Amino acid sequence: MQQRLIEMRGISKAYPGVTALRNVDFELSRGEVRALLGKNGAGKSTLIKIMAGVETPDSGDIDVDGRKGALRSPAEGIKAGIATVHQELSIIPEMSVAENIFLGRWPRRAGSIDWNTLNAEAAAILAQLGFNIDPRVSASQISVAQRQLVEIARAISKGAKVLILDEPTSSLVTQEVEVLLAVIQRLSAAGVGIIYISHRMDEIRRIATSVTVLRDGTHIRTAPVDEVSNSDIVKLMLGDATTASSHRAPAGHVAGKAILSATNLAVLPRVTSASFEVRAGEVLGIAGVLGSGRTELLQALVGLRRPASGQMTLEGAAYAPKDLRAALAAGVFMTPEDRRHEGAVTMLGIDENLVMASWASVSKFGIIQSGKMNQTVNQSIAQLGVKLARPGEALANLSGGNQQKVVIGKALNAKPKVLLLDEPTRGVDVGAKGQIYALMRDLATQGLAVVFVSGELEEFPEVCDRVLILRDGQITGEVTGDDVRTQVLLDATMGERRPA
Amino acid sequence: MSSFLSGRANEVGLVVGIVVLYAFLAFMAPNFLTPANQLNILRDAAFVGIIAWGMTLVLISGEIDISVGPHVAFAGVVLAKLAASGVPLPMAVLLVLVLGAFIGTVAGFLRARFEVPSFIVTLSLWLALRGIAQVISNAVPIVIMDFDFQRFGSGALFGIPIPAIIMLVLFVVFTFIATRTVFGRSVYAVGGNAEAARLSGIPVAKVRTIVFAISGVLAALTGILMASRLGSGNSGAATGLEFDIIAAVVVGGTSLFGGRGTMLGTLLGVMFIGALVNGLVLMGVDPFAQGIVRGFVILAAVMINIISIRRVRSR
Amino acid sequence: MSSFLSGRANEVGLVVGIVVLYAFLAFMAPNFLTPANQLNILRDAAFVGIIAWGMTLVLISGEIDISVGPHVAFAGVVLAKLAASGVPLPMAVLLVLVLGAFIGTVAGFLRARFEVPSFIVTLSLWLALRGIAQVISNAVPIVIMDFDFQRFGSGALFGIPIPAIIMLVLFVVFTFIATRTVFGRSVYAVGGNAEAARLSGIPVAKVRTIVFAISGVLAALTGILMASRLGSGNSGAATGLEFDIIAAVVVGGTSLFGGRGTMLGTLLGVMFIGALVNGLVLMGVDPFAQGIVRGFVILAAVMINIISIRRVRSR
Amino acid sequence: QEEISIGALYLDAQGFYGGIKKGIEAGASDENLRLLGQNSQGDASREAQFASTLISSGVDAIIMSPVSATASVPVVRQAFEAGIPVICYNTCISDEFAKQYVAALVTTDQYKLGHDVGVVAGQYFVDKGVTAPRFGILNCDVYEACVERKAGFKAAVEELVPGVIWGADQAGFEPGKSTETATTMLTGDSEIVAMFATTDNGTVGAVQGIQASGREGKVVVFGNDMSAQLAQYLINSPDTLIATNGQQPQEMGRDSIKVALAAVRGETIENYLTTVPTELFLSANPDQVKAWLEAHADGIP
Ligand SMILES: Nc1ncnc2c1ncn2[C@@H]1O[C@H](COP(=O)(O)OP(=O)(O)OP(=O)(O)O)[C@@H](O)[C@H]1O
Ligand SMILES: Nc1ncnc2c1ncn2[C@@H]1O[C@H](COP(=O)(O)OP(=O)(O)OP(=O)(O)O)[C@@H](O)[C@H]1O
Ligand SMILES: [Mg+2]
Ligand SMILES: [Mg+2]
Repeated sequence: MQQRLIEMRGISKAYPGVTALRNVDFELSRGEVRALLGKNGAGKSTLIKIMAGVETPDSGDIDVDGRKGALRSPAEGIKAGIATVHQELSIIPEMSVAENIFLGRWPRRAGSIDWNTLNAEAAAILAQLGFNIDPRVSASQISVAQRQLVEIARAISKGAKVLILDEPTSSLVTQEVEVLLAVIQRLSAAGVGIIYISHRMDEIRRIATSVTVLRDGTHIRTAPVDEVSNSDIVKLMLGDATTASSHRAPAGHVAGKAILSATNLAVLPRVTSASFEVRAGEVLGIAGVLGSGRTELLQALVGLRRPASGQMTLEGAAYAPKDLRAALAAGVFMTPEDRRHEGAVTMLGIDENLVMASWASVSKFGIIQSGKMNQTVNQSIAQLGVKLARPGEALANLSGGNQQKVVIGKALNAKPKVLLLDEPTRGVDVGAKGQIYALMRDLATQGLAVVFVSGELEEFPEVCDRVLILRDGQITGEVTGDDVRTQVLLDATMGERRPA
Repeated sequence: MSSFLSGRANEVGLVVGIVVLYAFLAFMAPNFLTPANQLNILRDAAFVGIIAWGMTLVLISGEIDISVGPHVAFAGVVLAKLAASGVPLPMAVLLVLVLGAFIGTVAGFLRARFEVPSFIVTLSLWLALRGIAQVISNAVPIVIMDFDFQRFGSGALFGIPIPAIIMLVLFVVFTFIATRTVFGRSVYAVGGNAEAARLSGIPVAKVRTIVFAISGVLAALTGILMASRLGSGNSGAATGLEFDIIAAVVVGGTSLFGGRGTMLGTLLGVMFIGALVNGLVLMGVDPFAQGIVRGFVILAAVMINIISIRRVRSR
Repeated sequence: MSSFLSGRANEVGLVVGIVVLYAFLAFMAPNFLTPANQLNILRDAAFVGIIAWGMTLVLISGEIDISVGPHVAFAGVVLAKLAASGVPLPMAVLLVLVLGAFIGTVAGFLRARFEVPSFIVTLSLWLALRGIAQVISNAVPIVIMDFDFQRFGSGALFGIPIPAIIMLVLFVVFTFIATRTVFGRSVYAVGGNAEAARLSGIPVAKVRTIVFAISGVLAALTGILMASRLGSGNSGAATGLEFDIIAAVVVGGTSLFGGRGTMLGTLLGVMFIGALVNGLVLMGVDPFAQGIVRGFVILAAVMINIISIRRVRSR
Repeated sequence: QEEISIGALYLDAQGFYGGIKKGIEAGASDENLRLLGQNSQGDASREAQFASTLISSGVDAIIMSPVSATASVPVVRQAFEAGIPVICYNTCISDEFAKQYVAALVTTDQYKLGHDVGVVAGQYFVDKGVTAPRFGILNCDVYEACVERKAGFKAAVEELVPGVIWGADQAGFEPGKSTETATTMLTGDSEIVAMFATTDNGTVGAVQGIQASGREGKVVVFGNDMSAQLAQYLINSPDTLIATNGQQPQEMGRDSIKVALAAVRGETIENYLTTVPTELFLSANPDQVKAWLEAHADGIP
């Protein structure tokens, strides 16, 4: 009994309009690695926020390591020995990496902050974790993935009894994930209780000792990990909803002719010379390790970055968009990887978000034609299968997966010939992922060229006809047909074995 | 119906606030409810309201424009100077409006292109425009010798003061702009999330520039009406007007952080503060104490607004 | 070395700006470089600088405080009133400082607890404090009959004006607070990303409240020095001071959006604007035109600052 | 019998209008009048707003110190057309319109206010045998009354000391700012031997500026207006502040109420113009200053 770190009974929590948790029980023991699963909006983040003192429950009892009563603030949670990596990045961009790691706990000597100790200890932690980041550099200078690593370092450095990781790997690729999983195993061996939220099933299989599945705010099942198969878990998560199996093109499908091509394209500093073509009617994957420059490459294709050199052609004609609007007019469009900050205006309505990139088609002389707009919006909602109360409600009310569908819908309404999707499935649950794959395939069948970037190599085999390997600033290879397999892609992106 | 009300918690709250205020003033301030006084409130409100429509857009887009007070004085002085140097009045009015749009455009351009915070850009204008007005006029009012023109600011049509008519017409126009035009919705998008707007192909820099241009035109228009009412261009006019306007817009529920606000809310905010200022005079409150009352009432109004919106949302 | 410089692009740019300004004024403004005039600049700078240290923290934390000008007037009037009603001066000074901290605390509390935007909270104070000062004093200066006390504001120690000494001592104190204390770093964290700060257990509401309390104490202190310098408490004092201060802090490189700023930058900003204002008077520039010059120089300074920081970063 | 209500507009919140307000309030309470006061804050547009509120609320008379001789004309006319008598005090709209729309004027001669102290200043340098004294001026030229004061002062000095040199002439009428400006002026121009300030705040600023720049005994001040603080200077720094010419705002306030009441009651106003005398205070005559201090123990001029 003294092994229990956390015990929660009958936890309920409602937000305006939604019940996030309904009478949930949860407990965690020392050394346990608990995978917390559920589709978008199931209540996973809410549950761990209550555990960490970030949110207060409407009802229910909490017992943290023998300490009774709900935690009333994050500070109390930290004091009680709970360290959390939250789903949303919580980095202070204007501060150094070292300061971020010790945020609010800066080492002091005689009442004044001891900068030497601060930097030294931060360097030690980063080195111990095997993260190659300079502790003195400003957090605004490092990449999104490195920021994620800094947050992990922050949580681990607290030496907590309970470590909560809410989708820590959603912006990481394989190498870093390996490092993190190793650290988790080490900590659990040392008796730390760990809660791990992820939509990546293979990670869970590798480290979790037990799983808890939530659905629509209710506790569905908790079991040792060996007792449930992957398909069991998916069924528990989705309930009645089913996932289609594969979204690959049917055998014999032939992609159309090249629509967009690039020759020796340089997008500095990461991409030095990339040559490739995108064909109508195909789903083309671009695989590469963290920071290989996939995002930059896509940005160059839509005029958000100016290539330093190289040529592009679109439908045979020279193509050099001076900005996003020019690319949009030419028929090339992309959805950004950071949905919350770049993808959508969440305080506006779903309807407006859907037509935001195509106002011209639903207005005349700058005046909105509400009939046309409603028609477009309703069509999109039907096509994407967005679940909503009414089209006018704020996008913020939707779950992550549904928000992502709206972002894609916005791009589609701009009627592009080439659609670039940068990490469209990041942080999206299995069910929604399947729907997004299906949508991609559907679009390709209609003749669009779909370019799909993901940090999760497992995703490519689900939907891609062809995958380009971006490595060392160049397209070093191409994988097609049945060769599109995770292991092949892993080898190719890491460089052990080059495909022909 | 209840969802209609909850979607408009802000406006409903304001209407209740105005009703309470009217009841109080009807009781406490002699002659408050007379038609003459109500029309007078409406006329005064116009000098806040017209610019407030533009300010609502400015705040929704996530910016601020504190230059409007001096801009009003500047526009009046330039108009009077032009008229005094023989430019026909209609022509001078047109020139001042164009100049106002131009100044706003420059401010918006500096914000949009060089990312100078709009508070700083408009603070510079705040200093410069008043200074230019003083230099042009030597701080002495420049008389406009045209009695027809004076009717603009102080006359009435069908009994309703002309500035109030202009304000109400513009209210309709701006409500339309804010809710039914691509530009208007783009303002909300830019204020709600500028990066997402940019990546959706919305011309963010252009939207920002236009928002300031509108604010400039409206300040110039108010300056013209003010000059008409005073019969002269006055470099000392409209001191502190920028704060009256921002206060009215924020009391009306527009967010200072962008993305949220309605013209109706602003109209109610303008009427609320207009009635309050008028009532304080009629009640004979010590003029020095009126600042105190206004400070507290604005704070209370915004606080109640924030709290009530939160309440309704959490239901 | 080059990384040292690039980390301080802002401060280096300002030093260059000040050198250029000094060279220009030394040439154009008679007696600008005399020690007497330089000490005079320093004294005047104190009335901006002391509050500017607090304002730097306020802006870094992502807030704004426009109530400081009226607060200075208010503090002076309260001090004079207390002294006139027989409270011993040292006691009165202490009371005014405590009152200043209290007013700031209330403002900070309203911001932190009820999420009223700080612009609105301090706008209300801006209206109310000046009004209270006028009511207390009937808008008539209240004389402080104590010639020792007057030395505070106008006297000197080792030839250096006492307000300047206070300013410089506080500069050291605030530099320490901003760079070496948990509170100071928490201010940066809150301004950089308030949610992240909260999740890390930083008491965000407390930090915000303290920041405003500091601003209040410093405004009260400046009000005391002002009363000492004027020999009276004056409800009309320090009009527009809030904008002078915010301009100096922003010229000094502090971001209006929070998270970024240094005390050294603010010191340089204060000196830059102080020298400019002094030089304009010495050059005999038309007082009406001084607003124009100040507007343009502030805009130019901030623009150059923004552009140069961007240049250095993108290298 | 219905209560008589009077609207009063104060030009701004400088000390002088504090005195006016006290006089008006005292006069109103003596006569049991209902008083609706407003502060125009030196802004013609605010004044127009407040005045029309008073007009539409149907006050029986308006006592005002118009912000501007020209810009205030429309509201005065508006009141006139509404049948509400307007009484100007201190300042007024320009003569041609005042004759038409204003019932009475209670004022001090602004030109004389400057001129009287200018005579003292001229005589001071004649006595000292200084033929070309250099003056610094702290003006309040944004107000038209101040322009007249300055003109009166200059004319008087120039008549007595034709060689006078007018040096720096800067705005200095806000407390604090005027001290800064005066100090800068004095450190920047060591030739200045005298300062003239057109307001009480400016005069305080000039004296403080002399102390701050260490020019005591080398520079003298001639001021306008009277206040408790200026009285202190006249007594304690008689070699710095030589003279100031004060108005009598409380008198003016009371007189305005009297005239307004007469207008409301339909009595014929015999004199359109009531001139409230000015009172010249010299540091050479401390008894007069002390008497003033006793009579104004609350500090309100
Ligand atoms: N602050 C909030 N305000 C309103 N609703 C919220 C808030 N936070 C969460 N919700 C809602 O509560 C429900 C549960 O959300 P939660 O974030 O816990 O889901 P999740 O399982 O973490 O999903 P994901 O996999 O997308 O992260 C969702 O419907 C969500 O929209
Ligand atoms: N210091 C930085 N300043 C500005 N943008 C940055 C910075 N670091 C990263 N980015 C941008 O943020 C995005 C994500 O960066 P990250 O390093 O996570 O790349 P990624 O998406 O994982 O890999 P890839 O570049 O292969 O897409 C990219 O658009 C990148 O250019
Ligand atoms: Mg979550
Ligand atoms: Mg990327």
